[in-house]
Amino acid sequence: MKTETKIEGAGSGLSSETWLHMYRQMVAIRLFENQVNELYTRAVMPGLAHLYIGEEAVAVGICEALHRDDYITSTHRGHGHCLAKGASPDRMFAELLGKEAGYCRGKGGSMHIADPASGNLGANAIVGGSAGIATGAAFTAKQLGTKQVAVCFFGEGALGQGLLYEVMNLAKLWDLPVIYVCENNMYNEYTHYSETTAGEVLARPAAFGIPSESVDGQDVGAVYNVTSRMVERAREGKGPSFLLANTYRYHGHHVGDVSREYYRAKQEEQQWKGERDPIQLLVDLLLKQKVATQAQLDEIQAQVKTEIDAAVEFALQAPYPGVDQVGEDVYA
Amino acid sequence: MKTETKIEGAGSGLSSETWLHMYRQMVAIRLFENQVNELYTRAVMPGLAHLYIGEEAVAVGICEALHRDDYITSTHRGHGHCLAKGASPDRMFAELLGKEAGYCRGKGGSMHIADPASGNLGANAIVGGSAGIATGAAFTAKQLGTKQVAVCFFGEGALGQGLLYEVMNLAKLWDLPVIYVCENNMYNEYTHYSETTAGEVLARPAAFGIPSESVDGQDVGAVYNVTSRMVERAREGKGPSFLLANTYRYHGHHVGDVSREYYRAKQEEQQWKGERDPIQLLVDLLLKQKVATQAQLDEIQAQVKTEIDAAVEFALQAPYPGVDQVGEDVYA
Amino acid sequence: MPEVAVRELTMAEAIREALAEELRRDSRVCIIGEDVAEAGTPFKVLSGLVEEFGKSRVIDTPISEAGFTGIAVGAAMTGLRPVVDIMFGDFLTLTMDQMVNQAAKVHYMSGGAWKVPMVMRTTLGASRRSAAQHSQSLHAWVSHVPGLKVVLPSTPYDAKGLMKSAIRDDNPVIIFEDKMMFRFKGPVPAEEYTIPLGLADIKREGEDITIVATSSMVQVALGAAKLLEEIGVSAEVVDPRTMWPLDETTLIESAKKTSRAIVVDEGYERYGVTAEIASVIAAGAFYDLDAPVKRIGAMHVPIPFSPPLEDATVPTEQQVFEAARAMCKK
Amino acid sequence: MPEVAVRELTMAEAIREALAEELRRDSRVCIIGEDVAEAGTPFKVLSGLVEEFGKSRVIDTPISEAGFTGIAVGAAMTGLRPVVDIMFGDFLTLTMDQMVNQAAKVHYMSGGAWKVPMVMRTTLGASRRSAAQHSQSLHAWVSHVPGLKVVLPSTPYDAKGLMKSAIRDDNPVIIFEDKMMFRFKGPVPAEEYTIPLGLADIKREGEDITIVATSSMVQVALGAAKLLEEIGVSAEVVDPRTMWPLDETTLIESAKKTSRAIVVDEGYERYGVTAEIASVIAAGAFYDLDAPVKRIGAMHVPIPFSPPLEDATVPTEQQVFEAARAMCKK
Ligand SMILES: Cc1ncc(C[n+]2csc(CCOP(=O)(O)OP(=O)(O)O)c2C)c(N)n1
Ligand SMILES: Cc1ncc(C[n+]2csc(CCOP(=O)(O)OP(=O)(O)O)c2C)c(N)n1
Ligand SMILES: [Mg+2]
Ligand SMILES: [Mg+2]
Repeated sequence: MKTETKIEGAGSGLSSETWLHMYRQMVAIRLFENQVNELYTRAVMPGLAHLYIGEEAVAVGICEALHRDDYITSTHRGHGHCLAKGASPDRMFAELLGKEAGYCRGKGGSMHIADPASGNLGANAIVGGSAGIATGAAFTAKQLGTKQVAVCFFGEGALGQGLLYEVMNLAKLWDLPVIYVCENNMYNEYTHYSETTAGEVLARPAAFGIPSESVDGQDVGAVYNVTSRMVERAREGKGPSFLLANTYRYHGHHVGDVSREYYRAKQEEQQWKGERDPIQLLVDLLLKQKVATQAQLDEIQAQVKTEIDAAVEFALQAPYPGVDQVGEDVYA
Repeated sequence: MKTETKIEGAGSGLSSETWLHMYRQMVAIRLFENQVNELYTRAVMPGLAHLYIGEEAVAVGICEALHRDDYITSTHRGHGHCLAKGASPDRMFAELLGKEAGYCRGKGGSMHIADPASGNLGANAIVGGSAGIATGAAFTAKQLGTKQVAVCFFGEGALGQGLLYEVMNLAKLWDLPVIYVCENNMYNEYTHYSETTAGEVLARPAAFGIPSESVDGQDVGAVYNVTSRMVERAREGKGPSFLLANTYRYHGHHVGDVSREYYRAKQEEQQWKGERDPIQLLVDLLLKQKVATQAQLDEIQAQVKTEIDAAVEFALQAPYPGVDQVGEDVYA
Repeated sequence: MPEVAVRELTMAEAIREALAEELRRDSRVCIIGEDVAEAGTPFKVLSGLVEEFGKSRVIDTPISEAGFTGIAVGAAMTGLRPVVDIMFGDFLTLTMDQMVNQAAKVHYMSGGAWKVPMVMRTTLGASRRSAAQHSQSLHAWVSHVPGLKVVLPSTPYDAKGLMKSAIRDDNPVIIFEDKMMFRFKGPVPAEEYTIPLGLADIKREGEDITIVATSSMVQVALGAAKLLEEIGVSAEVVDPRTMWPLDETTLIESAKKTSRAIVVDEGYERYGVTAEIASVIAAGAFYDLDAPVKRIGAMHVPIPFSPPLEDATVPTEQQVFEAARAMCKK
Repeated sequence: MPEVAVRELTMAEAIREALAEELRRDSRVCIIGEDVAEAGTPFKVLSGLVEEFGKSRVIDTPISEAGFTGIAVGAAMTGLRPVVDIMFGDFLTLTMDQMVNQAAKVHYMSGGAWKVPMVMRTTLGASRRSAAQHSQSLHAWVSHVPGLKVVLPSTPYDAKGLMKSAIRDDNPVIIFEDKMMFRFKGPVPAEEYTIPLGLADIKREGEDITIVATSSMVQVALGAAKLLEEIGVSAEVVDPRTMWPLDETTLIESAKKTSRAIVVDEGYERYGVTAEIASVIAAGAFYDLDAPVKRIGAMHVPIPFSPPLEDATVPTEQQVFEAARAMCKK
């Protein structure tokens, strides 16, 4: 039974359980991604990965406002979405290491984790590639009257893909319960989005009559609240919405992108990390509003760390799939 | 040397030569298309054709505002654009009949007429398919500083194609001298555009910060004037524009589409033909404003008719390409 | 072909009947595409379906091939069984990312967690005087892609039975229908039946030469077989019916029996269907072949509009007849 | 390969040098793509070009493959000679309409009135642990299409000479570079040279068996040839270098000489490059072949992420060696 914690400002009206769960999830993503970076640096992880560090409040604020059976589609930078929607770190790490215990039996890797149990239709390595899938999931929800909602996560770089405009038009025509979430971390790989994006981002959903809002992607409470309104609209059959979440990635485009001076200033990174860190901002709020004590937060952090460490260990110990499995799952 | 004819209303400030040339061009398109319908009905023309009858003022008003070396890209409904930009009817009919004397040596047919001499980059049978080509022509004009302008004609159905949004974004980012002309004749084949188009059409170019205007596509003077402003912007390096021209096709989607009651009312057709005919509206204006006498107009009409009849005759007499030509022009 | 009732249907009627039966049988089936409802498509193949099943099952879309194909992928993953209508096979170009990078790979990339039970109906074939962008036969592309199944029916009977199997299949299946054959008639039993994907059909038995033909080329092959009979050559006509799964055994066994093979397909020869089938036969029947496998496909040019030119690009009865006669040294 | 200076370059350096030379030679040449300027592409192949030629010649784009490819088509028609950069060959799916329905057909549909002198650079090849959407080798698709030319360089020398010819060609040319080979070194003369499109190159002479190999598979074939030498089998390695135009004569002559042929390509076997080349050889060298032509391509699965699985999908030296040994009965 939830106890209301009266606090001011963004996210007021949320129960302390909700606040603490969001804190927990954000910390989980942060620690998960630090481990991914570690695994890459130690050359234990095959291939590359795109870290979500710095953007945690977006995935967490949104997924906190969804039901477990609501759908999401994710991107190449998908670990945060996946965890926030309820996947467990052990099978995720296993997937990142190409182990059989992974969510995709090792066949998908970092860019393709999918999990039916938590409504995750899958990460996608084609920029904008999942816009059709998310809209299709919303189409099913409407056809079958299930009241489910689909959230389509994509980076601002996906605004360059025509598919997005085709499906937004269809989603509005058919009033589908889908929410398009544009995570604007300001860079398409190594190019600033201002060099790739003409006009105002919010004018794009407006082109199809889709209502939109922009939100501070570092403020998890604000993200949660705006998403809740959009989810409500969707469930009431009022159709699609578009959310622009302004955020920042602390690390490189991928784990191997370490010298970034040629496309963005160290100082810009420092500023975001120092002044706009979503976890620090949340901690400050929770302490200030007395939603939690430092001791409580430390305990949560410790629990999460134990879980993540165990998950990594699990993945490292887990066996690779037998080569005989390579031919399985091509056809259902 | 042009004599100014002072008249009121739309298109005021145009010389009588311009008015009469536009009249001539519109009549030419009307008579050309009537012949095409005739050739189809008499089973002399292979395949199908999409008639431009009813929409003449759009192509003519726009092309009158262009130079011969400006570029256009056209659509499956392209005869009007082609004639308005300066192609000659004889080689067009020859192409429609698959004759060697045709603009494409018979290889293109109705949906692919192209003519470098008049800046026609080609009609296109892929809806929206030429949006990239037109934008690319504008890209060349800017790179080489030629001051040329490119006009991309497309039907409102092409608003469904993602490519259009990708290139509008690029055109605005790079401030390319391209004008996107949406000919809204209200139908995508057999479906009313309201069933395929969410939101306001003009909100779409606005999504990329592209200035736009809508115009009565049956008023050739109005079309000419708005286009002139957009062409001027383009030549001054001020970038792309978007023109929404509201119009109507009198005939079926193609020459074979004769029973249309299931998708649009006879009465709607009657109304447009009776009250909104672009040629009749122009005749009324020219007579009322004393820009021309009925006799002058009759003479022009007669001249055009003679030319069109001769062109058809030329095409009917012209030989088919030799089968040996089938393998030519695959590679340059 | 098993014995069938005398009832004759056109290709269009057979396809429509298959769709109607599946729409009735399974409420998760729906049709999505341009002008599929009241218009019943420009080819009128779907006429009447919206009247029976309503606009929520037979759904008109904007001209957004990539968009509604992507929506079908997501819909299929989450519980529907959509049949997507791509008016002309030439527009496959616009759906390649959704079909190849999404539909074909979702099941594998997710380690079997998600399925994509969808069908794409589209066309192939020239000769309609529609020129280069409305006349292509691009089925080789998707046949190249693991995760997809590809169907090319050549008769009303096959069209109906294969369509029903495709709709019931849990994988993305692409069906190519020859747009010149919609009025082609053939026997179709009134009773329910399906045809498994991956089974070739011997359309005509013969001893001297095997003619493997797909889609409308089956009629071309049968015509050539008649001409060959007159000069004493007995031709066997084999229709693979599905490009993938490909029934290699039937193709190879026939070639082994006749010791000669011609492959006729309306797609381009180079890097196309004739290349795959010819090399399967050349390898599988290597020790039995008396002559190189002969490939006959569309001429290597964009399809021209001009009738005399277009006609020169498509394989003909006469061409197949001459090739077979030469191979049989008659 | 003609005699060359001792200078060694990596594949990336050779490609960059070819582009730099052509950018210098012809002001109409420009490069358009994602992260091609300051970033020099994620593979750093273009590093330094924007510094020399500026942002008006080396142009960064939004993530709009269809859009900027279409712009390149129009730009090529009107006087420029753009080189479009598609980061991964897997994204070809998004450009198919612009390349196939537009670029490939403009010249023909216009009866020769318009030309499209453009180049598309993209990649092929697995093994980077990048999974199913970043590892495909889709060159068979475009090789199927009249109007397009398709280039697959296997050495720095070929990469430079073929790139320069492609840029000077008046047709749309698509170049596939193996993303695992950018650091691969080889001799490249300092003097200007070009390599005509349509000429195969015999990378190694041999007597007993012909191994036709493309792109990175040439190294695999040469490795297998070494192993074969140890067991007394002399293998000839032939690299077609361009899928279209295809140098059928050289392939067939080699197979006639050795009487045995294996075709190795990293694309999928089914309906792929190995099918075309195998059937060309099987037909052209029919009376000289002692064994069926053997095809070796990528396994028929979406490329999996897990290293042991991915490694099982790509053709290997050992595989080619075993196949050749079996064919030569050693
Ligand atoms: C269609 C496509 N084009 C290009 C790429 C290569 N690529 C991978 S991520 C990326 C940048 C994406 O930027 P954004 O969408 O803003 O996501 P972010 O990485 O910032 O989270 C690019 C260009 C791709 N994966 N898919
Ligand atoms: C990509 C694509 N999809 C579908 C078609 C089939 N088709 C030809 S014309 C047309 C309707 C076009 O409507 P609109 O753009 O409004 O042009 P209009 O015919 O009204 O002039 C369609 C769907 C096509 N040619 N290209
Ligand atoms: Mg970004
Ligand atoms: Mg229209």
